Amino acid sequence: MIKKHPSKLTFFFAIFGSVLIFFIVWPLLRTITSSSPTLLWETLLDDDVRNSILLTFLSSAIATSIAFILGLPLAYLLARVEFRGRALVEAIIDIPIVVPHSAAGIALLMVFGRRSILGKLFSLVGISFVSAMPGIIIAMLFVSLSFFVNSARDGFKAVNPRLEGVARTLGSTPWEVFWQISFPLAWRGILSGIVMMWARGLSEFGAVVILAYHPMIAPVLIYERFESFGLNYARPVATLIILISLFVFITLRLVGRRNHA
Amino acid sequence: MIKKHPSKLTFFFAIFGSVLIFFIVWPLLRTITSSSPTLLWETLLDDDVRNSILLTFLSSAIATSIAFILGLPLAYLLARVEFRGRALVEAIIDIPIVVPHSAAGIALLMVFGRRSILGKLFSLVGISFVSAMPGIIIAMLFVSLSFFVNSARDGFKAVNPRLEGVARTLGSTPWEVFWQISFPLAWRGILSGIVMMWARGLSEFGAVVILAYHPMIAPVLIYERFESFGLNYARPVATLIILISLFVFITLRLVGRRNHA
Amino acid sequence: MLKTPRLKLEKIALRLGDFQFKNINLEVAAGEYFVLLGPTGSGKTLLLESMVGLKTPQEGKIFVDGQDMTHLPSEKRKIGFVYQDYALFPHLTVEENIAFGRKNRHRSRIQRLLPFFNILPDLDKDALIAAEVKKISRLLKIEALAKRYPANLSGGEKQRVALARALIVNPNLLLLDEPLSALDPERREGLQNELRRIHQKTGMTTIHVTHDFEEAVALGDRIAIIHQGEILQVGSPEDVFRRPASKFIARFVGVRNIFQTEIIKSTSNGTKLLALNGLMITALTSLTKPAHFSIRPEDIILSREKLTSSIRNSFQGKITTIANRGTLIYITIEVSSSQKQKPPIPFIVAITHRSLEELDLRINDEINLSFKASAVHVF
Amino acid sequence: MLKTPRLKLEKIALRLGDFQFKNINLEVAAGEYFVLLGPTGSGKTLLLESMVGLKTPQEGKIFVDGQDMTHLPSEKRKIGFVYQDYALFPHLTVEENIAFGRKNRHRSRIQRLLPFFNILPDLDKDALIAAEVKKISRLLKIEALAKRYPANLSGGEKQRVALARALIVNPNLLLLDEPLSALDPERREGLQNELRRIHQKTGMTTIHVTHDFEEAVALGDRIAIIHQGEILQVGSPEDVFRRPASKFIARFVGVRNIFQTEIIKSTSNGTKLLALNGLMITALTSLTKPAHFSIRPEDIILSREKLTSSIRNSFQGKITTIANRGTLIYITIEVSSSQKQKPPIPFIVAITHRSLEELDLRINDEINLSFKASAVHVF
Repeated sequence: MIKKHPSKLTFFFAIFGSVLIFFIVWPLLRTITSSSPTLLWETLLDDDVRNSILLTFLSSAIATSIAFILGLPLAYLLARVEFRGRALVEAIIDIPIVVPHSAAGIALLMVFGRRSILGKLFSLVGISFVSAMPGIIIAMLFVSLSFFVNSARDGFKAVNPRLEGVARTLGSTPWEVFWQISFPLAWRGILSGIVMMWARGLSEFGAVVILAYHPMIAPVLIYERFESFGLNYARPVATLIILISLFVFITLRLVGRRNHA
Repeated sequence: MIKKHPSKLTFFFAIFGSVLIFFIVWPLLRTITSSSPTLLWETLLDDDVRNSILLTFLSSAIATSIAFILGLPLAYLLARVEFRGRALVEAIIDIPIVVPHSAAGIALLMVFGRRSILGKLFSLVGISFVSAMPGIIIAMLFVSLSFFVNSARDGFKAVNPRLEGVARTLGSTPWEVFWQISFPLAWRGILSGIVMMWARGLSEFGAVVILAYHPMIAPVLIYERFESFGLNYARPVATLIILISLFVFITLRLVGRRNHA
Repeated sequence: MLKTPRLKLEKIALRLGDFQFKNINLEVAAGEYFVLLGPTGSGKTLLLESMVGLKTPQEGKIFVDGQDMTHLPSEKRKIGFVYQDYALFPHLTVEENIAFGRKNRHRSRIQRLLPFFNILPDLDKDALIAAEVKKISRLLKIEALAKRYPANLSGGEKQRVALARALIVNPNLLLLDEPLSALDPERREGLQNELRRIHQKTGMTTIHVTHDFEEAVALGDRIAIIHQGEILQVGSPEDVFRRPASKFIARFVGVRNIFQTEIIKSTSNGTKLLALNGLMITALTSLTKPAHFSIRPEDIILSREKLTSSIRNSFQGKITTIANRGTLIYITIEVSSSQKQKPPIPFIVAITHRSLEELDLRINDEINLSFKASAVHVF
Repeated sequence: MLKTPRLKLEKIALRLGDFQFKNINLEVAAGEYFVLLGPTGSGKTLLLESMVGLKTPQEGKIFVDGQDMTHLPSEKRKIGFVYQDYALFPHLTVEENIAFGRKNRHRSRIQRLLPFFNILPDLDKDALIAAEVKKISRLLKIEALAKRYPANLSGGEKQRVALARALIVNPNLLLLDEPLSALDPERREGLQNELRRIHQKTGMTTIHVTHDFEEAVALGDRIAIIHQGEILQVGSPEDVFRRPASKFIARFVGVRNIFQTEIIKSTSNGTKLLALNGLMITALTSLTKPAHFSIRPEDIILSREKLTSSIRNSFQGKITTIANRGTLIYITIEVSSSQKQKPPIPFIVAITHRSLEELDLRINDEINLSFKASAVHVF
C-alpha cells in the first residue's frame, strides 16, 4: 500500500534500523577479520578444538532429533486440538527461554545428577549425565526445544484444516492424514524449527558448563581459553566457531527457501 | 475440523508430548521445592544476591528499551517496505540466536574492549564496557534483540495495510499513521516481543560472563557459587531467580492476553 | 417417499459457539439433486460438515441408505465433499489430487501404518488407478491439466478438479458447499450447466448448498430453505417460488408485493375476497383467518386502457419510481385506497425494456394494473 | 464536457507484477455518479488506488478540478476512499472512526509531530467535531452505533460507517471499491437505494467500482467498461446496454444472441439486410462491412401464430431447452437454416413465468419468434 519510492518516514526509520544492523554485524566482522587464515587453519588442526567442535555439532543434532520425535506430536496437538490448559502448555514450552541458563543447569543437575533417582537409574544402563555427552545433550535439549516446538506449531497452524477434512472424506485415517497432508504442508515451518533449534543448541554455554565442563564443547573451550590465557588465545577458536555457525545457518536457510519456492 | 472427542491419534500424540512437558516441568519443580522458604528468605537478605538480581533486571530492561527505540522502526520496515536485501537483513537479525554465547562475548569484547576504538571513544565520556554495567547491557542486547524485532515485525505484518492507506486518504501523514494505526494495532506483537526479549536478557550468561564477570548478574553469581562452593550453595540462588523469572513471565503473559481480549 | 431415502437426518441438533441447529429433519432420495438454500450465516456449511462426520451433532441420527452413520468416522462414510474454496492439496499435482482417494482404497495394513514410506509400488494397481483418473478427467474435461499444480489453476478449473477428486471414489452422496460462489459472475452460468450435465451423466445423489435463489431454481430437483439453524420449507423450485411458506421465504426468493390482510368473505364461485386498505382483492385460498398474501412483480400486467378480460383484479394507480435493473425494470405504482384517510398501497411491477418503450411509461403517469386471482399467493 | 471536469486521468500507465494499465483516459464531471464496471481482475481497485495516491502510476497525469495531483501525497488529495472490506479501524469506536479524518484537520504542527501524546485537548473544537459526527451519523442513520466497535457491526452497518468516515471531511471526490459485494444478496438492494439517496442528498462526485452489471445500470449516470487494464467503452447505462461496443462487452452485460455476419445490402427504406447461415435479418445500421450483431433475449417475442405486424424479422424454430432462472425463464429456440447443409441457429429468448404458462411452451414445440429491426444492434 505504501508507495514504492521511499517516504521521509522510511528514510528516518532506515537510519534507526541501520544502527541495530551495524551493532550485530560489526563485532562479528571484526572478529572474523582479526585472525589470519593461517592461524585459523592451525587452530583447526588442534585436536582439542576439532574434537570440541564435532562434539558440539553432534550433541546438538541428537538433542534436535529427540525434540523432533517428542515435539512434533505436541506441536500438532497445539496447532489443532482445543483442550483445557492449552494456554498453560504453550506457556510451559516458552519457559526454557526465560530461565537463566546457569539456573537451568542447576535444575537439570538436581534431576539428572549422580545422586538423583533418574541419575541412578540411568547409571544402571551405563549412562551418566554429569561430565558426559548425555548431560550436554539434555542441557541443549532443555534450552532449545521451545524453538522447534513453536516453529513446527506455526507450520501446522498455517495448514488449512479443510485440507485435512477433505482427506478424511476421501478415506484417509487421521494418522494417514498427518503424514499425507499435515506434515508435508507444514514442512517449511518444521524445517525452520529444526534449523533454529540446532543452531540454538550449538550456541549454549551456561547450562552445559554446569552439567559438563568436560568433555568440552566449543563454547566452553572458548571460555576456558579466555579465562586461562586471555583474549588473544580465545579469539581464533571464537572466529572458527562463528564462521562455522554462519556457514551452517546460511546454507540451511537457503535450502529452506528453495524448498518452498 | 477435527472432531471434539479425541481420536486415537490425539491420545497417542498426547503421550509423546507429555514426556517433553514433563522434561521441562520436573527439573524446575524439583529445584523450587528443594529449598525451604526460610532458606530462600535468607538468601534474599544476602546483599550480593539482591544486588545481582536487581542488576540483572535493570540491565535487561535497559537493553530492551534500546531495542525498542532502534528496533521498532526496523521491524516496521521489514513488515511493510519491499527493498533489495530485505531477506539479508532478516537473516542478520536472526544471527545472534545462532552465534555461541561465549563467542558473541569475545566478538563484543573486540569491538567494545578497552583498547578498541569504540572503547576509547566511550571512555572519553566515562563509559566503560569491560567489567561494568554497560558491558552487561550490550551483551544482553546482542543476544536478545532478535526476539523483539521478529515479534514486533510479525505484529506489524498482521495489521491490514488498507487501514494505513485509508488513514492516509483521511489526511494523516505517514508518521501520524504509524502512531494512530500501525502501532496500536501491532501492540500485542510488540508487547510480546518486549516480554520475550527482557526475559531472554535475564537468562543470558555466556556473553555477559566474558565482558563482565563483575559486577555480577544473577546467572554469573549462580555459576560462581556452584564452582566455588558446590551445588548446595548455588541452589537457593537458582531457585530464587527461577521463581522470579517465572513470576514475571506469567504476569506479563496474562497482562498481554487481557490487553487483547 | 416410499423407498429408503439415500440420506436421512433425524432430529439433528448441534451447538457451536453462538450458533445452533435445532431438530433438523431431512430426507434426500437416491439420484436427487437437492439444494439447501439459505442466507449467509444460516449454518449450511456446518450442517454439511456434520453429514460428512467432520463435526459431531450433539443429538439426532444420520442414516445413509437406512444405515446409522452418526458415529462412523469420516473416512468410512463414503460421502464426497467439495468445499467452497475447493481445498485442493497444494503439494500434489492435479493428477495426484484426483487419485488421492482412489489410492487410499488399495493400501495394505502395513502401508497404512507407515504412510511416510512409499514401499512396494504395485504396478498393476497403479495402471488401474491411472486409467480411472484419465476417465474421470475426460468426463470433467480437465485432461490437459494433469501435471499442473492447484496454484496455477483458475477458479473454474479448481472446481472441476475438486469434483473429479470427490467423484473418483464413487461416493454414496456428493456434498457441494457453495460450489459457484468463488467464481466470477460471468463464469458462474457455464459451470452451473456443467454441474447439471455431470449430475445427469453420473446420476450421483447431490446436496448443493447456496445462498443464491436463481442457482437453486436452476439446478434443484427439490429445495430446502434453511434460516437460523432451522429448515423452513422443503419443496420443488416451483413450490418455493410460487408458494413461499413464510414472509421470510417470500422476501428471500424475491417476492416484493407482500401484504397482510383479513380474509373478508367467500364468493359464490369459490374465490375469496381479501381486504387491503379498502381495496378488495380476489384470490384462491382455503384459508379463512387473517394471513399474508403476495403477488410476484412479473405477474402484474400494466396497460394504458382498462382491461376487459377475465382477470379479476384490476386497479388504477400512479407511477412513483422507475428503477432500471438491467434485464428487467421495476416500477412502483401507488394505488389509492378507496377510504380517503388511508395511505396509498405501493405495488411493484417488473416489466421488460420493450414493454417500457411500448407503453411509454413516465413517473406520475396514471396506469392500470391487473393480475389474476391465481397469481395471489395467500400464506 | 465544456467545464473543467472534477477528475481527469490523462494517459495513465501502471505496471504491477503481471498486471498493467495502458493509456487510461477518463473524465468525471462534478456531481456525477460514475461507475467503473469490469470483471474481477480487471484492475479496478488498482486504478482507484492510483487516483487516491496509494499507488503511483509510471506514466500519465491525474487532475482534480484542473490541478495536477499526480505527485501529491494521499493525505493532501482530499479524495475519500471506501474499500471493499470497509477497512474500519478496529481499535476505535464507530464515533472515533467517523471523527478520525475530521480531527486530523484541527491538529497543530506540534501535535502532528507527537501524535502519541494527546496534549492540549481543545474543548471548543471537540464539541464542533462531535456535532459534525452527529450530523453525518443522522444522514446515514447510524446514530445508535456511536459507542460500538467495528467487530460488532453487520456488513451493512460497516458500510455506512465507512461512508460517514469518508464523507465527514467533505472530499472533492468519493471512490467506492465494490461497496456492495461484501454484503448478502438480500441486503444489497436496500443499500443500493441508500447509496442513491446519499448521492442525491450530498451531490458528492462519486466513482463506484463494481463487477455487477445490474448494480452499474441501477446507480450510474455514466458507465465505463474496463477489461484487462483498458477502458473499452464509456457511456450512459442505456448506451452500454443497448449498444455494446464489442463482443466482450455484449457478453458481459448479458446479451446472449451474438452473431457474426456480412452485411448484404441496403434496402429501399434505409434498413440493411444481414445474412446469417441463410437467414436474412433486417437491421438499422450505418455499417457496411462484416460485423457482429446482437439481439437481447427479452427483445424477442414468441407467439403460436405467425405475427402479421410491422415487425420485420419473423422466423419459426424448435424449442430445445427451457431454463428456469427464478424471475425469468430462458428458452433456446433453434431456427433451421434455409440452406440445408448449415447447422440450425440457436436464439435465446427470455420470457416471464406468466408468458410460459400462457403459451404453454414445451421442449420440441415449434414456435414463432420475431423482433424489430431496431432491436438488432450491429457493432
